[in-house]
Amino acid sequence: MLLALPMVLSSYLVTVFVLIFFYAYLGQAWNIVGGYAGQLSAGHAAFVGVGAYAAAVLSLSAGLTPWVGMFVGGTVAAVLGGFIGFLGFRFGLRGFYFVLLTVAFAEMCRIVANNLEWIGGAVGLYITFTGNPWQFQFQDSRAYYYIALGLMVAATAVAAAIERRRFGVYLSAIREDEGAAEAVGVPTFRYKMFAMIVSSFLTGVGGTFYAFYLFSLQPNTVFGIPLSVEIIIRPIVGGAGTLFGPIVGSFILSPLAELTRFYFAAGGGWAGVHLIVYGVLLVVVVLFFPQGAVPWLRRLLRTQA
Amino acid sequence: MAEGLRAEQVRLPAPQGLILDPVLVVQAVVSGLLFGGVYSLMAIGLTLIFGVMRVVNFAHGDLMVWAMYLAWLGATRFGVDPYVGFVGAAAILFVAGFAIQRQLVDRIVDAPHEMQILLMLGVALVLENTALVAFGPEPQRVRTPLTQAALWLGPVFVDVGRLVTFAVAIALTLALSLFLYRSDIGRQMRAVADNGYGAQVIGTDVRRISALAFAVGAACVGAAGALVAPLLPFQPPTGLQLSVTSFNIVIIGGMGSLLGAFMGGLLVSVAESLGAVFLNPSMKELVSFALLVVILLVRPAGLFGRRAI
Amino acid sequence: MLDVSGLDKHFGGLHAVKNLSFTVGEREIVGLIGPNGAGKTTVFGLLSGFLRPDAGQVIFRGRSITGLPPHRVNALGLARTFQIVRPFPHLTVLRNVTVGALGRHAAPAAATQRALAVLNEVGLAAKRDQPAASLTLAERKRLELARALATEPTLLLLDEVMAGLNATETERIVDLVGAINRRGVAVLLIEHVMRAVMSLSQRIVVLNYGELIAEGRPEAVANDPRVIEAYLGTASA
Amino acid sequence: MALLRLDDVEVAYGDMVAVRGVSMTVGTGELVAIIGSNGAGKTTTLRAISGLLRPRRGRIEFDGARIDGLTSSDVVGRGIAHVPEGRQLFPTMSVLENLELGARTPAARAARDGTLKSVFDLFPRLGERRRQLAGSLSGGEQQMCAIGRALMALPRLLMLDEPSLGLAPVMVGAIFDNLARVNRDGTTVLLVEQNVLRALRLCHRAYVLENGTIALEGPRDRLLADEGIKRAYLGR
Repeated sequence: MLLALPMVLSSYLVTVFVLIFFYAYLGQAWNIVGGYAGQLSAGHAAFVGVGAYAAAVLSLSAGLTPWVGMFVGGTVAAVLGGFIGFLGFRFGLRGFYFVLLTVAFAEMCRIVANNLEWIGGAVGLYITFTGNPWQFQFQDSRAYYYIALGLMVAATAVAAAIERRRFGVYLSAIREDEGAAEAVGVPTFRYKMFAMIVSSFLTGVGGTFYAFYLFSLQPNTVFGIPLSVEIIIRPIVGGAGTLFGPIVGSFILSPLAELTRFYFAAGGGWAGVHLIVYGVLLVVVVLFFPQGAVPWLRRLLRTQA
Repeated sequence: MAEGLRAEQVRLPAPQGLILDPVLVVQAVVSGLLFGGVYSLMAIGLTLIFGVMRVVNFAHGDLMVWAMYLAWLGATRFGVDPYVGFVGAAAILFVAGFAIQRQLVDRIVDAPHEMQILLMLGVALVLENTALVAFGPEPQRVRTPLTQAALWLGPVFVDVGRLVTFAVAIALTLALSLFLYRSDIGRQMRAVADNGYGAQVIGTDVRRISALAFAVGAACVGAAGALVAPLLPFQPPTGLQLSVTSFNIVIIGGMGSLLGAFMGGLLVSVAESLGAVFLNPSMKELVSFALLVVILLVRPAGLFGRRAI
Repeated sequence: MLDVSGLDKHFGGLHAVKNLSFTVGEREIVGLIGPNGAGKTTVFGLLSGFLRPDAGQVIFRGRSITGLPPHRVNALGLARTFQIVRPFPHLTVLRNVTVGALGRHAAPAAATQRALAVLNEVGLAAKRDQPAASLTLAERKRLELARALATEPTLLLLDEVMAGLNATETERIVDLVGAINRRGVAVLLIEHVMRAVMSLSQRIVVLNYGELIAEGRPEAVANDPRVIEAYLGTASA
Repeated sequence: MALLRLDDVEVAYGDMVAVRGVSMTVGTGELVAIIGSNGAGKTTTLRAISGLLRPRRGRIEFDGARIDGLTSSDVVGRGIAHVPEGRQLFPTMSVLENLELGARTPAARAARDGTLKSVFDLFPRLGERRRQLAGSLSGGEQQMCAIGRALMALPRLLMLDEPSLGLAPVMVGAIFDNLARVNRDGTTVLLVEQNVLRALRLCHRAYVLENGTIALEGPRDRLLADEGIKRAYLGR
């Protein structure tokens, strides 16, 4: 059904779906380390940013096709993620300290990117539209729809595969009680590292889509804390550590964000309304549905049946 | 988004290369130190809230930005100078802090750390973006005659606005210390921070003390916001930057340590000021982040150890 | 099979374990007792890799495990339970135990089979699809035991698995521990329910203020004046 | 008349029942001990009396009025002070501040300086170290500080949870002598102790808790002669 949808949608609605899929993809990537393994990274924008910059710079300066560049970007993000994970996990940083470490790295990336003139500095990078699919550019916006959908499905397939294997069981044990997991033989450091690397790789791959969908990159947006918030809020509202949490979360939040932007931003000065909605939702979720929407829906369906 | 922070921190010509001109160093240190009083006050508010409740106030910087807007409203609508208006801003934030603790934080004090972080992040988003809706995205700045004046101590330039801000911030910090060390309520706050269970056993009303601690912490950041409003152009996203800076300071100084927050505030401000002079104004935050990462890895308890408040 | 020699541990000014040496033989059940604060749980931490000793050695089946991380110690066949049970609260009972079994059986299907067998043994099979948080305390204690058993240990360290249980529940755990031991698993247990320790253990090690004050057969230990003094206190001095 | 009366009190942590139907009384001026092995429910009983836990069943009366369900600050206000297990001092605050914080009620605050004098009289060591941080005291001094802090509330009933835990025998002797003195001076004392013989020598009456219920009770001399005590501890 999702495959046929673009045929009947207006181009605006296609855009809304692209955002739903893409943020669900980023949320799913975050979910692996933040949801399943319970390591609250609040700096995932760093991985989007380095992935996006790697692919864009390689494309602009070396002519490398983004179809390859996206994997280079993913790899660079994975190296960064591995480094942050190594520092955080080796030194036993938990809770707020880990949150702050991840935020600090994202902010450092932002500041550095702002100051590196050869990647555009604070002005950022602009990609000229050529419409060449080989350069990840498409005349028909529906192409982006299918790519975003594909990314979301692929990340979900990865998450599903992890969930079914020892990897996933170990991650959930780590999330629930790291010490108890160690006691029954789970090498917690190694598995947290795996989770961080897989998650940052996928997020970095998403950076390519980000860059070539928007045609521009600015350090303050692509590395900014607001993007990190966009990434984590969907899986949390949908249900962190559940397979469909990020998708459900994105279907709830992305259209909501679009609608408020559409209705309020048009009047001018109302740009923050969708973020107010996010804030209220976060508070409501934490206070009343700490497990997120998916487990709640599941319980609801069970009692109905 | 922190354009203002960068531009206004140090009013100096750009240095030519990395020459360690002693006057330049002294200038940067003085400038940073004077600005640091506000950082200290802001961080003390955060550390007080953390010490008593073990809750990290992610909305700290946004409360501060609201205080800045209150100072701005006071100055533009009612002609109240921010160096007087900070009292009002602190009072309003006191009430807001009390309400946030009672209505929200109190429900989740026993929840996992992650949940508390997300809740306060939600509050932060609401505060920041209501400010955006209410006041718009343009940078604002509060004018006061004091910021126009300057003093020269030999070759070193001293901004009078900064000096007054520093003096008031230090006076408030001293007043707060007196409150915490001499008054009964203040001692109860320190007792709850030191050993919450012990405080409960001897009959302390821990809920009430927690709400008051959140209120006092918010009042601190409120005063800090109003006092810095004449020095620092601000816009709603400044709150996020200030939150992150406060976190840096309290981790560097030591979570929950009052002395750590105070010294950390001065240290971070001086480090940023030096960074702005010797690296590049826009790189100054890099210095405090680098400092943060080193502290996190080498001495996570912070420079001033793990004393309760 | 377990040979502890000269173990020492300080926490700040507190000397929690002092020059402690003892052994556990193949298939043996050894009780580790002592008054509150004697250092028993610290000893478990040191043996299972959660704490690093300041001095001394732990030899398990001929190799030193001193300073190894807990998951390595577990992989070598030494499993522990926690005094305050620590189930994975949101995971089902079966998943809890499967986590333990995955160390020996990497394939989830095989691990699940193994976990089911253990759940049958401890009598929790009927609750396998419930989240662990919904179990009663007695059931959680059995779950904790099952999760440790699923790692297929040759030595099991049990930290107060009977505390807080009523008489019938205690009896069931005593029977269960006896049955596990008859399968060839050695057991070292911390326990305050004296009747249970006395009836289960072949040998008892008594700690007081971090030091070994007596060791031997249950009857001998129970009549040892130093042990009686440690438990009842002195009226003089 | 009984100052404190527990009637069929049951206390649970979640589904773990720690105290099952305990009834006991403490008369005005008495020194009563609760003894029993680890996990028998002694600490839980004290925590229920002082309002830190809410009993699931039964009633607790102090001075004729029901106090179960009150908050701990209300219970302190009625005149019950609790010296918890592990002292629970404020380690980064001075000895003097720790003591002064103990005077929570208006009456206690009004009498603060006088009470402080009598606490220093009882424990001269605390007077010498009043400026020192509580966390830097030795174990015995910390115990004195915890008892002193409780006395600052001018309690009619003083409850102590394992004051001898982790202390050298000489120090235990000193602390127990002081408790006897506090009791002689008119404060009713309820003492939870693991040092059975010492507690029995000190008290007037005692209750033996076993597995959350009262296994034995009676005046000191009868319990000192009882073989059942040894059985309760060593399981034989």
